[in-house]
Amino acid sequence: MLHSLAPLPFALPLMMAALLMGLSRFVPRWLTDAIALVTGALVTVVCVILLMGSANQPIVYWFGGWTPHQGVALGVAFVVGPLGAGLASLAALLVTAALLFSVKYFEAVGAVYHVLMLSFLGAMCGFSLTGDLFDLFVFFELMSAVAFALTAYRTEEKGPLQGALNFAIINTVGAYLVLCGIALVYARTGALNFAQIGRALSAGPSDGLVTMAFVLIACGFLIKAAIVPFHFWLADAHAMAPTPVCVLFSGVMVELGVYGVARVYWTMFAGTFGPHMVAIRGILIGFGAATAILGAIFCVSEEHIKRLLAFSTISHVGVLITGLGLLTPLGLAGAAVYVLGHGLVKASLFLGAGILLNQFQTASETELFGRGRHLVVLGGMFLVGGLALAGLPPFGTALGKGMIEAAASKAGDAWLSAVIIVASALTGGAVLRVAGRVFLGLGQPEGQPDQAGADDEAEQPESARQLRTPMVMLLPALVLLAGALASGLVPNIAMRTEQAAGAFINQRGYSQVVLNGAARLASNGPLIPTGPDLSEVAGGLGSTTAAVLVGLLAIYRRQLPAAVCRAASRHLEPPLQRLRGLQSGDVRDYAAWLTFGVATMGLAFAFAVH
Amino acid sequence: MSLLPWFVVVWLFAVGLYGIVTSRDLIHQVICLTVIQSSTYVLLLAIGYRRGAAAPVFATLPSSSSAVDPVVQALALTDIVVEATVLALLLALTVQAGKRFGTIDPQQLHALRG
Amino acid sequence: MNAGQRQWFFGCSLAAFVGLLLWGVLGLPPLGHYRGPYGDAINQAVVAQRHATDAIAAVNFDYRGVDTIVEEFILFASVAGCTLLLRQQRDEEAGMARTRALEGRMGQTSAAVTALGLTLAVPVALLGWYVVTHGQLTPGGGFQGGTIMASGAVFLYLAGEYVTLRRLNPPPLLEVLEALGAGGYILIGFAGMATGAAFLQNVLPLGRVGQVNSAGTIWVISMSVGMEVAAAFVLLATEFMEQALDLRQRRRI
Amino acid sequence: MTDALQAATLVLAAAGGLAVVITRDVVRQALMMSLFGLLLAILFFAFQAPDVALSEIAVGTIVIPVLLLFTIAKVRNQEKER
Repeated sequence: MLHSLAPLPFALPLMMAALLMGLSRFVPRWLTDAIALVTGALVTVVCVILLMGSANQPIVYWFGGWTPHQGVALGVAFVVGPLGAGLASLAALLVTAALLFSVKYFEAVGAVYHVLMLSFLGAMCGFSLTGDLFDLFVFFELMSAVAFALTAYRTEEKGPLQGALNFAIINTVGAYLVLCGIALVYARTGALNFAQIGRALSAGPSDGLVTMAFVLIACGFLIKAAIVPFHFWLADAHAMAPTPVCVLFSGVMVELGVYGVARVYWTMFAGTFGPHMVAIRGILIGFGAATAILGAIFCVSEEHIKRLLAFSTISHVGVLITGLGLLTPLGLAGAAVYVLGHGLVKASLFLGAGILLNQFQTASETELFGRGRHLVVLGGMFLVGGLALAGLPPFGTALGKGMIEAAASKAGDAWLSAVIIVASALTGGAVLRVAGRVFLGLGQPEGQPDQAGADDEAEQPESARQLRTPMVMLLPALVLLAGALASGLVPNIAMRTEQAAGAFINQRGYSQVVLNGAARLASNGPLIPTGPDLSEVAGGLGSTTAAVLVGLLAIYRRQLPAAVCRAASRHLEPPLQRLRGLQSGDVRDYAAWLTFGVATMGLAFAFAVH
Repeated sequence: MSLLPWFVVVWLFAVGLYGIVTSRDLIHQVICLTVIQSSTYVLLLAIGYRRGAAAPVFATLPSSSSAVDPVVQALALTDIVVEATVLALLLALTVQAGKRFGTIDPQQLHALRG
Repeated sequence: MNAGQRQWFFGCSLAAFVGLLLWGVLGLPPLGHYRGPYGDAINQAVVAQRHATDAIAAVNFDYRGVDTIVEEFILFASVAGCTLLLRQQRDEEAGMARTRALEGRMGQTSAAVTALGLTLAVPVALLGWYVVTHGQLTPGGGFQGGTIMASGAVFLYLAGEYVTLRRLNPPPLLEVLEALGAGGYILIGFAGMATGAAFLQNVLPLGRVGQVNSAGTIWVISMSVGMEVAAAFVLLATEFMEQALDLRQRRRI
Repeated sequence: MTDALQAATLVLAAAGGLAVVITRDVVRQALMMSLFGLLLAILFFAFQAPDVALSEIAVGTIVIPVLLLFTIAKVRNQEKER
């Protein structure tokens, strides 16, 4: 019974998308909303059931009944494990929340919007659950195609169009990189099933072909995950996409890119790369740390709230990559918990930004100064969201971060804790600054709006203004924030995730289960449930305090002694301007950076393997 | 000869990338993307090719005789659909950009900066 | 970056990138030495297991049918996306301008082009139909045939019959057909589950090898894909055609 | 024979790709694109892939050029208006 639920997370939303498209001219808006919402909720339930059901043993589902014959897979399999099912659940939950938010947010939205959202959901679920390399690629492409269209939803404006074009061109090149990598893997192994490929590759050397295959596939996914130097498209697209869509981009799509790398690495390449693990760890951690720090700097120097949140996502992806890059079960588990906590917090903050945009027709912090004083609930939400982003225990973000830091210090990379604390303090502080200035009116209003702002035309409203914030807009945001709190309080979540991560990185066990139908995927041994770790709590409180300080400093920066101000602007402004200048909006620059990034990653791997 | 297809693949990918980076016209840029994609077709089909073997269509071929790999061909087929659709989306974006910006020169699109 | 800086930066990166790609592809076996096992396993099994003689159709619509579902939905979502992107424009310039534009367009088409378009359209559409229905036997199938059928419609458009066709208001019908094609594929998948088998497992009699309606679900799926692809491409052509037309009108005024 | 055909079409495809990229006038580029598509289709036949060749003919030489020409018509006229 549980087994036959496996195809539903992708098939159900896609079928409903087709249904809504066929009925689009005959069905009123409320019914379209209702059908889409019910579908989203159903998929969430199915994914959660799959998550529970696959806790001890992955569910292997062969489409068309084509079970492997003598170790050769003829068909396509879904391999549902706790991490994949968890991501699919998060995606489904966020889609449902975004759809609920959209009920009142878009006034004249056709069924096409719902069709695209449901297709997006199907693609994300399929991407998380599939056990086949080419299937992973087609789900990736579906996700991209839908995302391009959704980004340019407001076609009457320039910004979204350019954002969508940059997004589409860069990510399409990324997809071709992935496809080339897949072709190389296929040429070597004659297989497309992860498990079968993993077996075949483990038996051979890690030569140029294998190395480049991994580099190409990983770079394609990392472009989606927007790590430095592939990150340029993200800020353009996120700031310009409609808010409910941003929720999905930041909350789960970008994280799926990281998941793709993890899945590809551990099911296929971990065996052959085993002897070079130390060097590969260094590369991944390096890219992760650079992304975490640069993203945080961009984030705190931004005043357009949606762009600020977008840059904060880049920084947090950096943290995820470091967690993954430690290549240990604990690090991976920390990243998984962090995805959950961060996705929920970030989604709720984006919805909050959408409410602000809806109320005041602007997302500029300067223009919004002090105007949110009467929005008590929303203000509280931003405040709590900022603290959660900074890693306040017991939010899921704090737990995930604590686990990554623990894994880092176990692996002898304790300096990573500093990187993570800086990233959380800056990104959390930026949100706290927004909360303080917009909702509390702290500090001084700034005379002229930021000239570096992107718009040469006034930002157009995404939706007609509501006089009072409707409950259907506020409720999803609050529920998601509560979910972020709850995610840190699930009993034994740390231990269970670590167990799941142990199974996730067990390549040989994975192949056994998929190809030979072995009963159980053993993890690396029994784990002892641990209570809340005091040092983790202390670390979380520390980074939260740092974030509050950053926020206060940013709010009252004008009140600092004049000499300090001048010195700061003399030493900080020029490099910051230069960094921000790289974000030129010209897709040709981004393509050059993409080439540079792939070349750098490739050279790094070439040296690592030899 | 035996290495020629691989060189052609790399060449097409590089040439397409060069076109994208130096382009002064979005439509030109989009066409360069399809050149990159064509390199993936060549790669896939060359990988599945077996010297002297026939197409995997067994209507005219006794099924025991050797045929080239059908899987890469199925993948290439899927790839072609993906190409056409992504291209359509990009062109729709280009049409719209032409309306809003009055130009489709990437150098003169100035909605996002800083 | 200015153009010069970008070219230097890109040039160096590209050199490294090309070097790395060559390092990768030189690990490939020489051309013509495909080693299997996936393709060979399919080639050996396909006629016996699926009664289909075109192994590619069998891979696309059965062994790796899920890929093709997703591929159909990439097409489906792109058409929806194009409708979304090009929609507002049409609302802005709706009404008189369009009607006049269409009349203007009709005047521009020469009789020779009309005749050529009309003579091409019908045979091309029939050829498309043939290719769809024989996908499991000979090269072809829902995707190729659907595209060919759609090109028949494009010939009609180019022949200047767009005005006549526009009065029939094809998009709603096309959208329903497209949705039926895409949704139908998933329904066939669920049909497998309804009989207690796996998603997309064959539930129909396989028929005799070499017959038109053989190969069970492959044949049905090929038809549904053909319908979706044809409708989707005609919709796309319609969207872009309308964009191009609105402007010709303005130039004439 | 097959070898020679394959080698010839591969070389032509490499040249065709370059030609498509360096043609800066988009109308001519769209026509080059369609020729390039035809060339690829022949290449696919030479690699024993009639199914793929058929798609490439339908998509690369009909659908894509038609969409491209419609887009070019639209954009060109727009620029003229300004």
